[in-house]
Amino acid sequence: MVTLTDEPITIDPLLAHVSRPSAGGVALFVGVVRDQAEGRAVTLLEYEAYRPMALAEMERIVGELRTDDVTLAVAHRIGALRVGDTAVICAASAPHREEAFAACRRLIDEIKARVPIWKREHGPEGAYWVGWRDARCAHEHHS
Amino acid sequence: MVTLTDEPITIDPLLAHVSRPSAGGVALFVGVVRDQAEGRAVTLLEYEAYRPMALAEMERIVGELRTDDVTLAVAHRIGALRVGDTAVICAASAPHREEAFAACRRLIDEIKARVPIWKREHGPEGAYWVGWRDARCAHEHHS
Amino acid sequence: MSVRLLAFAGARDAIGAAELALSLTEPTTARSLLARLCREHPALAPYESSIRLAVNGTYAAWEDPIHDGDEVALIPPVAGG
Amino acid sequence: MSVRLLAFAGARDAIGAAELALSLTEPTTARSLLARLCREHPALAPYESSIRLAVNGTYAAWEDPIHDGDEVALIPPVAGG
Repeated sequence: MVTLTDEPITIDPLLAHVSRPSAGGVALFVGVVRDQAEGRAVTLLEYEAYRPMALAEMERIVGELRTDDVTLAVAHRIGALRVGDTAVICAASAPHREEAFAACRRLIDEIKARVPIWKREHGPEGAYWVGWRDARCAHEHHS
Repeated sequence: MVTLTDEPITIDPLLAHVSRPSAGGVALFVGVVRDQAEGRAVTLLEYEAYRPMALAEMERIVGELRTDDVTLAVAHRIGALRVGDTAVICAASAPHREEAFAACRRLIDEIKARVPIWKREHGPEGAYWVGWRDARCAHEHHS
Repeated sequence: MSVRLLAFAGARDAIGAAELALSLTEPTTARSLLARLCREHPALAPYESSIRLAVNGTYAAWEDPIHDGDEVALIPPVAGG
Repeated sequence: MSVRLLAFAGARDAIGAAELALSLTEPTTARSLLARLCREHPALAPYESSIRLAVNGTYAAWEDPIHDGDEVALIPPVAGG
């Protein structure tokens, strides 16, 4: 189950989706807007997405991590989020907790690395796209 | 926050308890009654606790894992639970997801290793205390 | 000197009681108390090496002394979660 | 041959448009298309090595050819979660 929405997201639909009679453990991750980032105060984060690709990429990630035993779900919110608002929820169920934790961790790591979602941070020093300043003249080369 | 109860347990109070403006990640673990254990069908699990010590031991574990950055909560249900019922919920918040996952994992591991709670498994082959048969004539020695 | 003994789960079944009042006539440690219980309750003996003792709600070290009025609990392998 | 170019976040600010129609007159790969955009939009050039291209909603390899009618997106470093 993959959701991308402008509305608030909650855990219960994801938990219901991953529940299985054979699944003894569900690991969840809830990503919340913090009041600071690298020492800067944050008042608002504006999330934007390349929507069709973001949905497709989340589906691809879930497809890669899913197994006969592991069921996953993810919901990501976009739009204007304030401190304490939930931006992302990941859920993974498995027969035992080791696989559930591992799959949930992989799920959020892959989402943060691959899904085309960006956020503009608003604080006392103005607004800017997270990660963009650091990307200027990065020393990686295309390969 | 540590809860031991005969009533159903839910995530929301734990999530509320660990939420902090500085916490960007919350990791949760939900332990659910499975329909099988080591190949045996399970219809019912009866949980019992040495209540005052179970509460005290959960408090000690939370106290050991808590830091300035990491906030934890745990709720454990006892009594008669059926397949799909939630037995335990662990929550850990931290500024970043690595610490949140690590603390949540430690929390459930310590609870399973130390908290005086037992379960009697009921299935087609009768009822027995989980772990008791394997404990007979174990080859460990007291030290 | 007397202590209150609590037994849970499989240990309770082996002893046939959830609670016993025990009289102690000599200095007793957690280890010697468990040994005595295994002598008095043969059904408990095969599990001796798997049982931990708690004294007043905290796991005891085997050499910890037992005091008058203590609440001592037999803790079989736990299985929470 | 023409493609639809989408630009997001910082890349959109650098180009000054969220969407452009591009005409291609010679065989073009993902890499050569990004190089051309960095020449035409100097504000984008410092970020060239940090931007990935997606073609029709999937990350492209740099040598992938661009075809008529493709939807090509400039993907600056992502920051979801």
